[in-house]
Amino acid sequence: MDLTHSREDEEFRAEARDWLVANVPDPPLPSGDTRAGFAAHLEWERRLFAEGWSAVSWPRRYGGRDASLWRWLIFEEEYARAGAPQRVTQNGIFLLAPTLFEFGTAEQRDRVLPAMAAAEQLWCQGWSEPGAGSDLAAITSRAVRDEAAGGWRLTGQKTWTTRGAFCTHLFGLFRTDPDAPRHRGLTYFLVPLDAPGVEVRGFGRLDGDEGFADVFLTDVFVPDRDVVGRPGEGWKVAMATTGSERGLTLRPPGRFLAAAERLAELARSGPAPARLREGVVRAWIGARAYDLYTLQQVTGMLEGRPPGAAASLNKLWWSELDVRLHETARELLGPESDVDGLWPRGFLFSLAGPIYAGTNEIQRNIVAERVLGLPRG
Amino acid sequence: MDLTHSREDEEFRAEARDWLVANVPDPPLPSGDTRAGFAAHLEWERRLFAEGWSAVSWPRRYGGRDASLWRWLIFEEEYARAGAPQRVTQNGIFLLAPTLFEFGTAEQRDRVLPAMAAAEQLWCQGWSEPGAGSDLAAITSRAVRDEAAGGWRLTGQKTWTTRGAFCTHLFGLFRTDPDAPRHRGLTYFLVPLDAPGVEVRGFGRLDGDEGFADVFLTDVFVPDRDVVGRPGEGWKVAMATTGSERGLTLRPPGRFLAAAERLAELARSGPAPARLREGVVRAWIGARAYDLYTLQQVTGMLEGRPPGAAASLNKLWWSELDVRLHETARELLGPESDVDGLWPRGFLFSLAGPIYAGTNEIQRNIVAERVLGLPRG
Amino acid sequence: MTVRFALTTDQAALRDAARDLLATHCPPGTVREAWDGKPADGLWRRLADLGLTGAAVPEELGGLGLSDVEMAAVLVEVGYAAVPLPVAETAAVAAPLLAAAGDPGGHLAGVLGGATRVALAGRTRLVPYGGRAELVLDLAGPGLAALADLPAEPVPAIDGSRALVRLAEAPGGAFEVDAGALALARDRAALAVAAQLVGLGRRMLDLTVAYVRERHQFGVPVGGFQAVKHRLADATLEVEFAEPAVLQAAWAAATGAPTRARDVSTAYVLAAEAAAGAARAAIQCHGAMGYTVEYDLHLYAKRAWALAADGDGVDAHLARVADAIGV
Amino acid sequence: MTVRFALTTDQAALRDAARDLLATHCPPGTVREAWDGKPADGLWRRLADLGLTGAAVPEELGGLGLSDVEMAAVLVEVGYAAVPLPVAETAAVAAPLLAAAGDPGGHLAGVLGGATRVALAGRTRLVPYGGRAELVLDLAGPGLAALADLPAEPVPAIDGSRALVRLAEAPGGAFEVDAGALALARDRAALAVAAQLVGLGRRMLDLTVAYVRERHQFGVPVGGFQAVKHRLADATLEVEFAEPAVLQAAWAAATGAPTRARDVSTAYVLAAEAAAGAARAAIQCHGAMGYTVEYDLHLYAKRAWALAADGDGVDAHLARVADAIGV
Repeated sequence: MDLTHSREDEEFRAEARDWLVANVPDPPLPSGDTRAGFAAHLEWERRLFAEGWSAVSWPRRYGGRDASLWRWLIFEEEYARAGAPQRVTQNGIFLLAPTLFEFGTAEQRDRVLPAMAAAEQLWCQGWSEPGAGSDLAAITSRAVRDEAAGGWRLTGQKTWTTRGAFCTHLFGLFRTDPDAPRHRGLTYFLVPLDAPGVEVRGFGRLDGDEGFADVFLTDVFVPDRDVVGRPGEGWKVAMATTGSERGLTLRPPGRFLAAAERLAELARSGPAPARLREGVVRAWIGARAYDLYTLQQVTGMLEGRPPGAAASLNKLWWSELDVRLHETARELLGPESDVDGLWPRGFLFSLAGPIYAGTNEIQRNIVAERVLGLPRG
Repeated sequence: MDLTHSREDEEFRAEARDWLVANVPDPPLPSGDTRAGFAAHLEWERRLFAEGWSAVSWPRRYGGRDASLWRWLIFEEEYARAGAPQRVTQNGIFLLAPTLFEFGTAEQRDRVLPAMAAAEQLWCQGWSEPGAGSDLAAITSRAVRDEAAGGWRLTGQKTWTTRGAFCTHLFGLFRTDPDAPRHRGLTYFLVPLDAPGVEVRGFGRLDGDEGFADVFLTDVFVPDRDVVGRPGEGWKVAMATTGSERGLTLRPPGRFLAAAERLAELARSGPAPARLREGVVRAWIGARAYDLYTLQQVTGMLEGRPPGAAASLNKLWWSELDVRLHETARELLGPESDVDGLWPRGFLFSLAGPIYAGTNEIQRNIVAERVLGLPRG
Repeated sequence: MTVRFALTTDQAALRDAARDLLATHCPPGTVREAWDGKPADGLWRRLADLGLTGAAVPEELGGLGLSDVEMAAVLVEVGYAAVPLPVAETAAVAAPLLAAAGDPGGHLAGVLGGATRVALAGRTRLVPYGGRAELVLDLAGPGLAALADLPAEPVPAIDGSRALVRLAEAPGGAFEVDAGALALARDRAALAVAAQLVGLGRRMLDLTVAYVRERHQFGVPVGGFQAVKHRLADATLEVEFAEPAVLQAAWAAATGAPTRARDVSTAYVLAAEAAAGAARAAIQCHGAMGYTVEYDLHLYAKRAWALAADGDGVDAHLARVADAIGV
Repeated sequence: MTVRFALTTDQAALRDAARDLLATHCPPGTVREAWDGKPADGLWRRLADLGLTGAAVPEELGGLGLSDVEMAAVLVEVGYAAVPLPVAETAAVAAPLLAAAGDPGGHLAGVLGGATRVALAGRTRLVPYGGRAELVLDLAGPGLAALADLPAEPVPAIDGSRALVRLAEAPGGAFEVDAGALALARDRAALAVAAQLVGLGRRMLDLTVAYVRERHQFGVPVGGFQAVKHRLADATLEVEFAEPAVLQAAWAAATGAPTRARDVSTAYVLAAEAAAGAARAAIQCHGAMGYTVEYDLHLYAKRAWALAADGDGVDAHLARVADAIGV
């Protein structure tokens, strides 16, 4: 049991902090989930990449720094503390990239990862369909084999695709064997959004951003080299990604530590009733608990103990914490909470936490069944 | 809309209050769910009866005062405010009696009700069995027809029977037609506990009282005159009783108004952190809301609007309120909350609220299905 | 005479008339138009024609002479429809206040006739409906300020339907009003929020129940899952128990009961938390659909959040109850 | 050297030894015997033989020289078993305090050898285990008081296994101890409660999971109902997230970290609320069975409530965190 970072890791922290303090845009960028904001974010992403901060935990050959998980956590902590911009590349870097590291070919990694790190390829996820939200296995978008052309022809509709209207590529599941059972017969594809037959239509989100899209595919050709993993094994591949989405990689604890600290600042900035000050303290305690749980989990991963359903516990904790934290902020703001701004938008965004990446109801099922061994009911 | 009681009803209140102030035992009686306490409570019950306060809403011929529902609420409010003893006759007066008023014969009413009001017949309920708790229709205790003797022979085990070891009679469901579907083929019986073949064994409860019992029945003869409603229709009869148990009659709001007031006194008696003072205020608000909801419901009943699933809403509200109220008390007491006494026992007893008379999970199902029309899952 | 906790036939008839009118003339599309800046003048005209603007003004002054009880029942419906107009502010708060104060400034006729819509200034000079009202009142006291024609700027809001503005300067030009009348007006404003929140809570639950009965996942309706059923049952419980408290507080306001402050605050706390819980449950049970603005739910959720933010907040009302019960 | 958030092999071995010993020698029956007034002397002997009484005392003074981290890990197991003896008070609080203070009163040898069990006086002169201890310490400060042989009366308790007594008079006969050592001892007492509450939470959940897998209603295991599954999942979440906070606070205490007070209080709040939530969920998911004393659940629930009541309570710890983060 040792909770002190090594001197080298602290030097890494200092380097990251110095760079961030010098470079983080001030005033903050507009939301990256609007068309105008997205452009500003791309510039930021390219600056990050140029200085090697885009994907610190990746191998250097793909644009990373070979940073350990500890350094990755440190970087994320400093990133959040500095109030640096939301990562509009996150679906690629935090969801697709881990999948490619585990299931991709060397050719795919070489082709996709550096372009992704450089924010040249911008990836959105194509999981949900109108009839397949929580029930991901209900996917009906299909891919039909085109043997002559050496690939597949994709047809169907993906929806609730975050930032889909601003991205260049989509990764997602399509049904390649309509006769196989629900979870079988799905295949994981990489699809350029400028391919013939793709149409993307943005639509609005609760927080006022335009950052959702419907993606319609009509007979879109995708070559074999853009299949990830083996045909028919897309569910397995996707679940690995979904694990990342729920777990550590999407929501590093630094984000909540920083949010709790900002909430404390908000409370200090004016008179706050005891109930709301308690809310601030609880938010801080919740963020701290998440941080410590993560340290325990990372230690386990580094020592070869697989996290298992811990990703579901993780997701339940941070998503409920995030809602409560922003509810406290809203009450602290009083009438000003109806004025468009960072906190009110953060509140609206927090409400998506218990829904996306597998609703919290699904996560509780997973905990009950896989951790506690309760029957599937 | 008028929330003022009539002058006559206020005179009734004054009469009740004066009598209670003059007669309520001080110091309070020991728990009626222990053998020693039960005896003391019987004396109190008989004093109530002698002065006509035992069952105010009943017709005079059965020992009541023909009081309206409003006067009944007023009496209960004053009873609770005066800190008068728990009613050890309540299962008879509040559960069996309404059933007899609706389904009983004149002979049954004449025979049972005055003796019940006088605390000569002491009734416990015989619903639960080892295999039938929330799932009441799973009852396996059976009654076999004895045509020659003009009655039935009962065999089986009832459990979690409150105060069963101190009572004289039991009412409950037995299966008379083993071939009928689950909810059919049950019959509602009245059983004297001194009948040959009955054995009662008390056992302990979370709050330290001995007030639970197993009741074992072996070939117990019950004559036809002790069947309530028609043979095979026991489920319908029992559900009417269960409705009373959940609703208005078991938990009049006066009880929670008085408890919230006592909680406020507890908070005033020493320094209380803001969080706990807030808990007191919320308990008061919750009790008040329950009171007002009840007034609305009683008005509806008097005007012929049946309460429907409102009994389930009622039960959810008061039982969750009661737990929170006592949790606040426990925290206010600090170290003293581990010392046996009224508040700690009240806390333990409050935990039974969300369980008995149909668990709150069952109540939420009822609200979802009958009020909201959601599918049965 | 004895207790009767229900609307009279007349009261229920007025409530039903408002409900029917709003069902026809204030569908979700009308709220959406208000987001786009349309003033909803036609709807206001219809409400004025119903007599609503003068409903709480004595008959001898040209109103209908109705009480806070009728107003509360109607405002539940106004909340249910998320009417994008200052109905509560004008009809339930300003009109009876101006009438009681002897019509200072001479605005009453305009209010009664429907020509003058009244908005209320908030704590931080924010004025909901400021862009859609002819008169702005500040109830903060000690005086009452009529703030017509003050410089104000539109403010981008989370609830985009209320034409929110911020006054450029602190309120001035006050004229004196009896402190008791002002306190009553503030309680009426809180009560009006509570009543609308009950209606909004019910609307969000209705939308959600309809959705989860239709939406299928894993081969069954989402509404068949116990987690969804129980969450909606709990949210229903809170809304059902808030409504009687709102009606009782209205009765207390109408009858001058000494418990008015306590009762209004009790109703406020119950309604505010019921609506917040209903919004949370509704969004969660809708899944991603609840997060899209093409769907109607957000119109009602954002109104609920905005209304709850307008006033002094739950803490101030908890404190008033605490004072009343001596804790 | 880098971060490693896990017990060392040695630490885990000690924890496992304690766990095995308690599984064998402190089954529910042992806790029940303590309710009947049996002293559990045999169990104490075994724990002393394991070296536990001197575990946190430096080796040069005859102890094992282990840190707060090992103690916390072991105390989770002590909580899991609801050991009806002042293990935490003696081994994790009193022993290192007496050792650091130069053994005032000369009790250390008795403590190390297992002859002297130490109880802690609470705020209202209540002493859990007072009827089963040879020495009573009062950590309230400014001094440290040894209260052996003070007149005390047994008190009927909700948790009947702890031989609760109340001292007849206020503590006297204080001897001075360094204020810092006393503050550390108080933090260790709070931390010991938190660790035991984590273990108790886990025990209650284990009992409940086993029960709802077996218990059938409506033809299926109760544990298959989503309401039961989700309630237990939420309770598990809280216990799982409390444990790392307890271990971190122990590490802070062991290393003299300046954040100790904040970290102990963070752990306390998380553990206290996790255990309370687990108790509530466990009783509810057991139905009527959870309400019977013939079944074991109540042994653990009552211990959890009693432990959480011993100290300063959640509010005091929330206030310490508030101070630390400046809110």
